[in-house]
Amino acid sequence: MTDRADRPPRMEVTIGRGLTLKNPVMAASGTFGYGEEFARYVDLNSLGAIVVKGLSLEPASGNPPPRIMETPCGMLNSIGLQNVGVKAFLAEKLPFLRDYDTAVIANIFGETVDEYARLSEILSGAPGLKAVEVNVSCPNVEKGGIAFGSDPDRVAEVTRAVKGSVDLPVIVKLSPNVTDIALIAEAAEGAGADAVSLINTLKGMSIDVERKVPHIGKVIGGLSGPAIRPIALRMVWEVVNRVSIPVIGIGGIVDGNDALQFLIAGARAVQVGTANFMDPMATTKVLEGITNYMYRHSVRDINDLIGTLRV
Amino acid sequence: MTDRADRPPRMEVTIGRGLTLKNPVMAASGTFGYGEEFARYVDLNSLGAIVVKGLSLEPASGNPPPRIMETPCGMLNSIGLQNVGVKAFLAEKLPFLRDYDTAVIANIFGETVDEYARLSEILSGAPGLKAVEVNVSCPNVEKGGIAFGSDPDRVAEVTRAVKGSVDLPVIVKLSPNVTDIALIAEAAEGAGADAVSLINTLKGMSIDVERKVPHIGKVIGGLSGPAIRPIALRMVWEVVNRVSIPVIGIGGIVDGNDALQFLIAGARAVQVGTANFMDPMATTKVLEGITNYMYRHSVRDINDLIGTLRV
Amino acid sequence: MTCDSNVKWPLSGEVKRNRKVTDNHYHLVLHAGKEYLSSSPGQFLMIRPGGRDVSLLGRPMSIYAVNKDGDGACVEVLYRVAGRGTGLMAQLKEGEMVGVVGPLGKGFTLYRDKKRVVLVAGGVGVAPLTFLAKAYRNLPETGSVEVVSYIGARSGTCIVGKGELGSIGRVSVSSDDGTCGHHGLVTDLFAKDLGVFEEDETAVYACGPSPMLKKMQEIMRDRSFIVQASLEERMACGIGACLGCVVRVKRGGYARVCTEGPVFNLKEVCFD
Amino acid sequence: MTCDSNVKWPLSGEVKRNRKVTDNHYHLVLHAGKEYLSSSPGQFLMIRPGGRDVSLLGRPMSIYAVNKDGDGACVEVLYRVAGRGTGLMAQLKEGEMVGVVGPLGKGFTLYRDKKRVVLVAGGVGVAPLTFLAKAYRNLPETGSVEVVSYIGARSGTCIVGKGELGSIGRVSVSSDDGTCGHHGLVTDLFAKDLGVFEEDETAVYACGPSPMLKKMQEIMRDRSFIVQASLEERMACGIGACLGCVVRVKRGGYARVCTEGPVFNLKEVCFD
Ligand SMILES: Cc1cc2nc3c(=O)[nH]c(=O)nc-3n(C[C@H](O)[C@H](O)[C@H](O)COP(=O)(O)OP(=O)(O)OC[C@H]3O[C@@H](n4cnc5c(N)ncnc54)[C@H](O)[C@@H]3O)c2cc1C
Ligand SMILES: Cc1cc2nc3c(=O)[nH]c(=O)nc-3n(C[C@H](O)[C@H](O)[C@H](O)COP(=O)(O)OP(=O)(O)OC[C@H]3O[C@@H](n4cnc5c(N)ncnc54)[C@H](O)[C@@H]3O)c2cc1C
Ligand SMILES: Cc1cc2nc3c(=O)[nH]c(=O)nc-3n(C[C@H](O)[C@H](O)[C@H](O)COP(=O)(O)O)c2cc1C
Ligand SMILES: Cc1cc2nc3c(=O)[nH]c(=O)nc-3n(C[C@H](O)[C@H](O)[C@H](O)COP(=O)(O)O)c2cc1C
Ligand code: FES
Ligand code: FES
Repeated sequence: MTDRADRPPRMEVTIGRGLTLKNPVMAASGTFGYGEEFARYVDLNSLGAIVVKGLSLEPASGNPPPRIMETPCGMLNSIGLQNVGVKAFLAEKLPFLRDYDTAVIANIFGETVDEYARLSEILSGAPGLKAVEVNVSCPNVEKGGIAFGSDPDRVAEVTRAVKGSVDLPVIVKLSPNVTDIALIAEAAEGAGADAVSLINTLKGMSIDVERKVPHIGKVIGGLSGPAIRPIALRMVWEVVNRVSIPVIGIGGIVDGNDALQFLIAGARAVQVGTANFMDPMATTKVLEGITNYMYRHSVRDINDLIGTLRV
Repeated sequence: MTDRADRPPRMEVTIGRGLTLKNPVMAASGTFGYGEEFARYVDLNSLGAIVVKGLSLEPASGNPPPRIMETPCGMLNSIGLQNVGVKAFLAEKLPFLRDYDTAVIANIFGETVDEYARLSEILSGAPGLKAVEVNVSCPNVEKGGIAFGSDPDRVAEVTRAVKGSVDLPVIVKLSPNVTDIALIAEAAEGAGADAVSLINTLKGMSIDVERKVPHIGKVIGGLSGPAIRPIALRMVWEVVNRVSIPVIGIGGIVDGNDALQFLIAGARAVQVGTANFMDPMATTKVLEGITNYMYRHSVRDINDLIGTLRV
Repeated sequence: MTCDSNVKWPLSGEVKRNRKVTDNHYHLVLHAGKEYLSSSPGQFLMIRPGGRDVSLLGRPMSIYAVNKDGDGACVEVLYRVAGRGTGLMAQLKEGEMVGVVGPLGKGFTLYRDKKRVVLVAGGVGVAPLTFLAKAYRNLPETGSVEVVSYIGARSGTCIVGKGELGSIGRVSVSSDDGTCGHHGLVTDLFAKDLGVFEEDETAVYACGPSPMLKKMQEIMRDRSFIVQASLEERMACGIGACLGCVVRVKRGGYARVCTEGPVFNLKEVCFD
Repeated sequence: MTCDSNVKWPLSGEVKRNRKVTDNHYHLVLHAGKEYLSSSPGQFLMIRPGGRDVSLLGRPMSIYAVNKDGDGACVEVLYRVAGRGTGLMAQLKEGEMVGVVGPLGKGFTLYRDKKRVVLVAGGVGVAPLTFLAKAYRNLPETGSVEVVSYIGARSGTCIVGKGELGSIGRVSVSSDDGTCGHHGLVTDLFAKDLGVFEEDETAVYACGPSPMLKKMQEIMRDRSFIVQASLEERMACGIGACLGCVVRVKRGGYARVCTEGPVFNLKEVCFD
């Protein structure tokens, strides 16, 4: 039925200035460790990009357990800040990843605008680093702990701070816990973001009724996985209709079909998160699924598929 | 192990002034028709309350199909306004329900504040009606189509209009598509709402990649079902901590365990929605699950369970 | 705690047999409650395979046959594996319990005064029409009604129900790929014969995918035949409560396929 | 389109046997890849039953036994049905494929210089300890090491592994309800004998629910025994990437049970 003898379709996508990925499938921050954990299961060279676990200025130990709970078609997590810190990342983790032919993207978070700026400075010029993804879902300690990501002005401020401190393309990763995510995306765009990625996790909760305690130590955790995919897709659709910078789709992507929904809606690339836990080879399978579809539909270039939704 | 010979636990709950339910299990609006559709499968007398399909001033035909799509552990719907209209409801549907020993609650929606007020007036004094639930998830045509429910001022305005026009307890049903749902709940409380119920559906989307069209005719639909339960529970938790009026928990409740999570978090009652489609007897099974738990844990009165979460 | 722990259907059926018929078509036989003994052709049931560990809405399936079976009924369904739900159905094993709600909807009207009944089936649309053909045969007064069937499929290997309908009357077959019978659409095959049927003595019944029914509507537009068609729409509840399964109708507004149908007078339906 | 269509584990195993042992305890035998031949006692695998139509994180299960099997390995697991995941495991049928990733984690350290090995098992904690006991038996140099086991369960009917450990050394049994052996906690039973064991000649291994391990920690606080314990925590990835399975450790911060454990020096763990 399909002409498999065809030469392989073109998979390259460009995410803003200076960031070209060999294909649109990336591993999402916090779900792929620092890459090395998956090297046994996935050919890291086959990935469009790896976004590493969120980095802070200092190493941090994170939230008290329990930190995870399964929910219907999803999971809650409250890992919190746990990470090796930006310096250990550069010294110990990045060299490993540099050897692979995949784009390495540093995900960063802070509790003040200044922290974001200093993180960006430290990452500036790091050999092998291709972009910075700015997680704005964190509590803003200067503004009473309300998440940066729910306030367009704060998002713009953080974006400007990072853009001013780093010579790499900047992707702003948006929080879905807002009334109008496109408004936040516009703020990021206006402040110079090269791209936006969405969505981060939705705030959720689950209770152990036998013991009458929350399943998550911090009470509220972040919901991810297939359960949130329809919400993520809707938000991506809203954002692609309101900004002109590239959009990266994230949320509940498990297979090629899921990823294609985001691409057809207009996402320039996708990230695979929770699915990596259900199947360490998920990223590879998502890419295979997309490629098979392209053969079947004779799509020669992935860019011919992006944003082709008919409404 | 459990002493089944015990006399049955007390299940009565009071939702604000004048509204006492025989038990905390209600059927959610739009998922239980006008009750009659389920009479073959469920003993309607066993329910705490039935919230009927949303009513508008005039009969309305609703959105173009396709209107539903299954998603991971959930579903999207865009039924839209389709309903018989408030007058036909009073003349043709309410008399049937009046014969059952269950509270009948009218769910209403409008596109202007005035429509809400007029609906409330018409329902005022209807024999057999126990409360009005106000759906504020609808687009506000006077304010450029932004949903009433995402603006605390509009929610307060609608609440006041309904309170001023009807002699029944008023439940304001909140939209989850907001940054801070507790803020909206506070607005409803401040404007005199007797209770709040939450959550309505989350906006979501799904795409048929073979045909490159949305699965839902109106592109965006409302996501419901087990997938959204962690989000609903978190929002209920946030709201019970910020208002003192009773809170009704809704979202992905399928069994007794699910309902208990909401009650333990502080909800005074729960509504069962999408689960009715998966199993027409879902409401009954939820109630059975709660009761079994109460026997097992020797809880004599459901009110002793409400809000007992240890954090 | 999970998607749907403890969910059982009020009316569940026991799988007696579940076999592949051809290609990706299966034949499922259930033992269910005696309420099915009153099923009429065109009615359907909502089936929810996968047990309590899978979150799934019911899937509508036309009733293909019903017989008395002990103190209940033996209910048969013919299905094509189309996606997740039907994929789970194909995994059902003998002895398993499965959630079913039915019989549901409004079936076909039987016209006792007609001389001829014409059935036009696309794919598994043959299932309710076979039930209908047998119902005509079993009406004592209508022993002499002629049953003419047209069945179409994608390919010869997908044609189901030919034998059974053939034992009741004449059957013409078409396949999209020409591997069996007429090469082309079943509606074309039917249209070619249309001249022979007298409009007031013939009742026409159709069941198949929407494009086929739309074609039927075009063919029949300027004729006075009674045409009854069984429609397909995605469903959530199957019992008229969710308003999810609607189709636009000529009289204005929408009708629920699950309760106002699935069988409609073809002339009254709008295919947009 | 659905939760997880097309999801297959990179490393899948074929179910060779899956039988109830007692009460709600099962014994699963899988044929899996040869990488399992290097499994050491205390290591585990992540298993994901339910196939592609069920969305589920993997469930960690200690390896109970491993043997060569053709060109791969025969891997055994002993499990108790605790909830949805293990409930799905109990439904696995011979010949089915199931997703498994392993062997994972850091297993027990074997001390070749000790005279005596004491195993304290709560419930299915007996599984990795049985694997460990056999490993001690199979070390040629340690043929004379004495293996003493304490196994506890809720009730007599739940006691598993007694026979197997009994063939290796002395076994003492306790049950919470007194229906078998000592009436009470297995830690109490162990504590009573504690005086007989010489601290520097004995290695103690424990596996069981957290409250039991916490009790063990209290009992051993002021003693210099080496105590290795296998911990349980909810896991998402099992391979160190999600940071979900952490336990607080005395040196400060958190350690991942899946990669820095599941076996820890009991003294280093904080049970909050
Ligand atoms: C009244 C009625 C009677 C039916 N009788 C039969 C029958 O006897 N045998 C049979 O094989 N099928 C029958 N169908 C169609 C059957 O319900 C669908 O094929 C089935 O629901 C698909 O489910 P799935 O999970 O396998 O596929 P999905 O993954 O849900 O979808 C696969 C494809 O099927 C389409 N689809 C999904 N639901 C429906 C639906 N309700 N109707 C039509 N298309 C749908 C989807 O849009 C998609 O293109 C009937 C449908 C209706 C409404
Ligand atoms: C390294 C390791 C090895 C294990 N080895 C075995 C074994 O050999 N045999 C065996 O029967 N069990 C073992 N367990 C425990 C087993 O993983 C859990 O019983 C199982 O995950 C429960 O899944 P469920 O879906 O059936 O239950 P759920 O519905 O998820 O939960 C039921 C109960 O089990 C608890 N639970 C869930 N996940 C875990 C977990 N990872 N660890 C501990 N408790 C959990 C829940 O908090 C809840 O109280 C091991 C756990 C770990 C971490
Ligand atoms: C365990 C876990 C840890 C995560 N850590 C981070 C993080 O450090 N930084 C970040 O921006 N997002 C983090 N995320 C969010 C994911 O990158 C992703 O946005 C989200 O999970 C939705 O995608 P999914 O449904 O495919 O998982 C984390 C998610 C999970 C499940
Ligand atoms: C098909 C459908 C129709 C609905 N119609 C209404 C409605 O008319 N008015 C309303 O307030 N909520 C309506 N809802 C929302 C539900 O009452 C409920 O708030 C939501 O579905 C979440 O609960 P659930 O996950 O248990 O379904 C509808 C939901 C569904 C699925
Ligand atoms: S399927 Fe619910 S109204 Fe028809
Ligand atoms: S389970 Fe993911 S780090 Fe341990």
